[in-house]
Amino acid sequence: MDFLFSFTPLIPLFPLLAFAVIVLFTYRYNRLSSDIAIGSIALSTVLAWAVLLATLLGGEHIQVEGWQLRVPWLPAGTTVLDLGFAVDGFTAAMLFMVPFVCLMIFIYSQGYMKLGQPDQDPRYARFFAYISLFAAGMLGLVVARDLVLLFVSWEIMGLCSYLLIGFWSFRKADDEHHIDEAQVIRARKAALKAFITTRIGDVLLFSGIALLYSYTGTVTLREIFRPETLETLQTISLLGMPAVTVIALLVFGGAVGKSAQFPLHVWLPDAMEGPTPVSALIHAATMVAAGVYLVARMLPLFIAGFEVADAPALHWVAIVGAITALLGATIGLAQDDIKRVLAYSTISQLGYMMMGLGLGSLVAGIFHLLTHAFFKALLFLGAGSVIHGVEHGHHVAAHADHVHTEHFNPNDMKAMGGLRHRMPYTFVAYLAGTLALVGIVPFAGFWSKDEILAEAFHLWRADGALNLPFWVWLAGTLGAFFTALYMGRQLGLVFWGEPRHTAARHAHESPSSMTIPLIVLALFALLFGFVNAPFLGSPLHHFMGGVHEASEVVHAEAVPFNFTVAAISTVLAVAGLLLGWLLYRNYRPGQVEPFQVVLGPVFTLLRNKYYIDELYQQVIIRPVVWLSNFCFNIDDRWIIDPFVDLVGAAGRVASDIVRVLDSVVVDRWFVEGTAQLFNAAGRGLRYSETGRVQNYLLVVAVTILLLLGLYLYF
Amino acid sequence: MAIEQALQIFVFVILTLMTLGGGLAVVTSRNLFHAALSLILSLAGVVGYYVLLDAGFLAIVQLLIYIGAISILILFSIMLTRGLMTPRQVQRNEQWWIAALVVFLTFVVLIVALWQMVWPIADDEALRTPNVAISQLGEALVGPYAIPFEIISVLLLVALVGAIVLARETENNQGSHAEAGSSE
Amino acid sequence: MAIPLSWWLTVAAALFAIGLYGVLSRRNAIGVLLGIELMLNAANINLVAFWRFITPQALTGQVFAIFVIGIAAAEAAAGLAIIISAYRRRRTVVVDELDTMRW
Amino acid sequence: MEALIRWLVDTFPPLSEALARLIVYVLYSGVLAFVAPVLIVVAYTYMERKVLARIQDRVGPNRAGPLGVLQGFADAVKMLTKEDVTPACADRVVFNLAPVLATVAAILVFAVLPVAPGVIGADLQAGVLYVVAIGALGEVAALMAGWSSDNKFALLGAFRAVAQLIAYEIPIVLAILAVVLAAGSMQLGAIVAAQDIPFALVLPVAFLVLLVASIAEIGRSPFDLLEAESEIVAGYHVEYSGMKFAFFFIGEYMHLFASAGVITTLFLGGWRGPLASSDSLLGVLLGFIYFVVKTTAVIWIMMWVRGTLFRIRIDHLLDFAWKFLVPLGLILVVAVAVALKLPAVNSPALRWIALLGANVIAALLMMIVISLLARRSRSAALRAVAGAD
Repeated sequence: MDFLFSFTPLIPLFPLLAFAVIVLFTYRYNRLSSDIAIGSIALSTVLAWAVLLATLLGGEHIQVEGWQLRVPWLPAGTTVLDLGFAVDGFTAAMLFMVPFVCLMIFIYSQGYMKLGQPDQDPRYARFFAYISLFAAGMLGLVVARDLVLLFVSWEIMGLCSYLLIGFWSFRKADDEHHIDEAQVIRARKAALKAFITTRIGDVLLFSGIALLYSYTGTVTLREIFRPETLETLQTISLLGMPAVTVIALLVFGGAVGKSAQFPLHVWLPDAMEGPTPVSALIHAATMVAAGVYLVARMLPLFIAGFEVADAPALHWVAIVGAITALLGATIGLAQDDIKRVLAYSTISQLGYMMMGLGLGSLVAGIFHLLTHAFFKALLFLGAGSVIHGVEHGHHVAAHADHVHTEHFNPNDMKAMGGLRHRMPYTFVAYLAGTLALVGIVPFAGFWSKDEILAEAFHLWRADGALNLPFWVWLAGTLGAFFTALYMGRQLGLVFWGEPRHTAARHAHESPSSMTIPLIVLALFALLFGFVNAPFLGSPLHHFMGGVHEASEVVHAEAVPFNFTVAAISTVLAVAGLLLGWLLYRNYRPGQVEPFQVVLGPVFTLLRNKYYIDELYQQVIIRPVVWLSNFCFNIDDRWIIDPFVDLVGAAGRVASDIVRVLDSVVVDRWFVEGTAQLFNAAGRGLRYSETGRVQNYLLVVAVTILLLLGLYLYF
Repeated sequence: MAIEQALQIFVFVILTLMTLGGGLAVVTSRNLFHAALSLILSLAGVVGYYVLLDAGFLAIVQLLIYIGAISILILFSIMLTRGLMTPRQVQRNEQWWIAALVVFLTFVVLIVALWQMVWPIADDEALRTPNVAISQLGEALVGPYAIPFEIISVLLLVALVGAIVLARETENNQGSHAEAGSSE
Repeated sequence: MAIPLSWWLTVAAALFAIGLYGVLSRRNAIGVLLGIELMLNAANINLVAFWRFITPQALTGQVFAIFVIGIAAAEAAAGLAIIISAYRRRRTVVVDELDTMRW
Repeated sequence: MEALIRWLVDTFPPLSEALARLIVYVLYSGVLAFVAPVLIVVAYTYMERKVLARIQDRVGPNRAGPLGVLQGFADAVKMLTKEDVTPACADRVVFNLAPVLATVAAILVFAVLPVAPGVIGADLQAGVLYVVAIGALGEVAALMAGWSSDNKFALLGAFRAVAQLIAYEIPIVLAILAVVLAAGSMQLGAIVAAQDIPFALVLPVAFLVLLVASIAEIGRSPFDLLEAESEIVAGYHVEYSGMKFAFFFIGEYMHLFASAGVITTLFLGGWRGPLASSDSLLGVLLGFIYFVVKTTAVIWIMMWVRGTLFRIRIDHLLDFAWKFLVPLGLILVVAVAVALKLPAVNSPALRWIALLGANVIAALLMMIVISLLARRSRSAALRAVAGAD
């Protein structure tokens, strides 16, 4: 069956081709375009599963050593930059999930973008081109053998997320699609925010890769992870730390940006401005998974850092993960937008994955990534279905009343209610997703979340003291409770109670192209957890656990099932779910929220997301804007006045000596003189921005000359 | 062999005069058209260099692309934007003396480095017979260097399309107007 | 070869310096482009000279020289298109006056 | 040439081989640069006048010498004695350089033409490419002349010239590429040696493309837009007179001969013919004669075209190049490449047949496309007419 591996390069290629074909040729034919996109991802799925099959049959050798294909890309002197493909157990596990979830989302999008209906999205074909490229990026990332291809795919995803989050920024205000000017601007800003925020991470990642290349002379992952190479990296000292720690932290920086970890998580909730399938794609299968995948892939680097440094990068991963998990879960309690709740839930779940990886357990983190992909895609698609139905209901209601009601936000949960009767399939699927997310036996999320918590618990007990694993475990368990709480609230608001708005009363079930993916994903949310269920012998551990087996800190063996941990988290989850549901199922619009009653000011804090956006606004964005304005103002006020004032002051020196002391020394010198000093500085500095390219070039030339001189002669 | 050596040096000196003289004329000439023609002279000198260095194919490619395509393109654009260029216009900006200083220093730094360096020159036998058949070059381009080669092709295509889009923006509007008019 | 490697490199360095001067001091955008062409050619002379003297059996030098020429062609096409486009909008090709980004 | 060098070394012992080589090549280039142009211009202007006269039912030159054979010399004397005018606003240096460059560009092509067995200036590995590259110098010369004259007709002529030359350079390259594929070499000597059957017979489409494009490249009727008297007076050399004009004139005829020579070399077997060989002086001479005869025949076809067809419009001219010749050339190159790589092609005879087949297929494909397009534009035109009613 090894011949199946040679299909690996084709897996990312098909969506890429679909992108090219749609953009170049079929962009005028909507149905054809979406069919091409779906067909290509379906082909990729088939191929990916074939590769998975080959890996399964290939036994331990293939699963650990892996298959690889080297594609020499740019021979440059003695080194050759490669662009290769590789498959091992880990990759194969990802290959099971990524294309399949993408396929479900693609099929769903066809319904969501209203193919063939009068209000079909005007840029329908383009949408499918973008998501195809997105999928190609993620698949390329997964099968990459070298950092070059990995980084290229990474950047493709960055671009696509920008394009897709801002997908509705090109629309004019438009009644048909419920789009107003403010939303267009929001979409634009959200796209920019996502792009710039993840860019911070990308720069870090790129510097990490560059450092790796400069120290090891190779970009091939497997060669980097050879014990000799890692040992060399451990001995080199950089910035007072071993180089390997620095590189690992840089790589983790990239993952923090992409996977929306604290403090770079701010872009993810705003990314909700894109169409809902995009949210599902970003949150489940592609974008945010990439960061976790990257950290998991690079785990040997982190481990190597663990062995030599005092404050190892691995701990940072766990700490950041724990913070993020709690942060996301608590913010999720206070949001009204159905998609935003899910977005914060994603952030929190990503925190769990990072926690798992930070504890050194590759399998726990990745297992949660896989299960999460299924149930989060399900939840998002379900949310999309709800929005779709409510929007439709709004449409119907507006027509029936013959009045155009005030602007209506179809995402607002407080305007929903009672939808379990109107949208039964969506409800059932959504319920399955919720149970999986909350972690109720036997849904997928239970097994994966439990494994992370068990891992932490196990490490804590092994040591005994109140060490890092203990705090991680505590954060995880608390997070699980909050997760259940906000999901209960959401269920109560959306599906129970009386309809709280005419739109909800007129909502109806979505078309089958949307419900079928929901049902399929619901099945996976129910059953997928068993691939690593402890009582089945944790098959996933055997499958992919050995990938990084060279390092000792990575736990290839499964932690034994711990009943205490499972019981605690399950009880908390059920309690949270019930509490949320009870408090909110009969909530009436206009009422004070039950949580607000209980939590008071804390609720406001949560509602405003801990003011992190505002903090960034104050601490980073404002000063920059202020500095610009400062320079600008100085410019305006400088030119003549101070001169006149100085002359006048000189006159006063002659006429009034007493006032001289007072006004000149105090006022002119100290007060205005200070101002003038700044004026002059600003004035002088602003000349550096001449806008003339040749001035800049001259600076470049001088710099290069200096560097060259330094390099050659000193 | 003495004659050949003498000839080579003679030719080298002449080519250097062409190349560097032409180059100086390119950067100092007040008349831009003359500057472009001097560029051709300079590039022709480089063609000669390639011949001297036994890179015949490169010489011809240089002739074809630099003189045949790029220079013509530059001459064309000079004519298209020529309304502004009275030949007597000052052609250098205020920072030229700093530039000259920096450039001179760069040159000195490079030269000193070049002459201090000991180059790993190949042994004499290999030096005498470097004749590379064009077919070898072609095979290299579609063999080990195939991917960069393709990338260059794509780059050229993109440049071509981009140049067309950039340069005919205004015409495009007129064109769409004309279409709109005709369809009514 | 009657001419040693260092001569070639010297000539190339001189041509590069001349081109750099052109890029830095020309007021006319097309003049700047001319300077860039000179610099690219200087680089090419170096590539070919190194190929001839150091690795005459490997083709890397020549191949890269060809790539540089190809890139130069693309650069000239795109650069001139930008210049013409700028000329259309601003009626000038003087680099000093194309300073929209000025403070 | 090698024979001549050997003979020199043998006869004059003090000569080293290098020196003898130097002498021979200097002499050869002297012949190409100073003797050939005069002969070619005199001979072919006379021929052109006579041929055109015959086509137009006139007598042609008949005063200077018997049957007017000395007409060319008379023209030359007239040209040289005319006043040499330089416009006041002209850019003198460039103005004076342009005609020289035009002539030099035409002469340089001869450096790689195998005019007789063993007689070739330099059998470059990339000889074919060299021919194309040198053509660019002519464009530069045209631009220089047009710009420096400070005359709007001259400038327009130069623009036209360059647009036309660039447009037609591409089909030329494509046609040549077909030959290169068939011959397996870019060396002109090797291409001649590969033509056991003249390529014109096995690559007729390429031959026609090259012929048509060459006519355009040297700016002869029906593609003589760059000097169309009725539109832009005389194009880029409108301001030239006397000796400098003579240079352009020489350049034009040299270019004509060179292009015909290239066509001969690439498609008509060059100097090949019965008994032509590099072994004996007679064989060499015979080869040279074959070459000249074939070249003259090509030139005659060009003159014939000139006498028969009318000038076409500039946009038609460019359309013809970009929308007909270039696609045709592309199809042809692909077809030839495929034909040569077919597994069944394993004997010379099969090779020729495969090549011919490729040509036929290319021509047919192009015809089909053209007819489809024509039908579409016809029906569009019909619809437009119907709509107007």
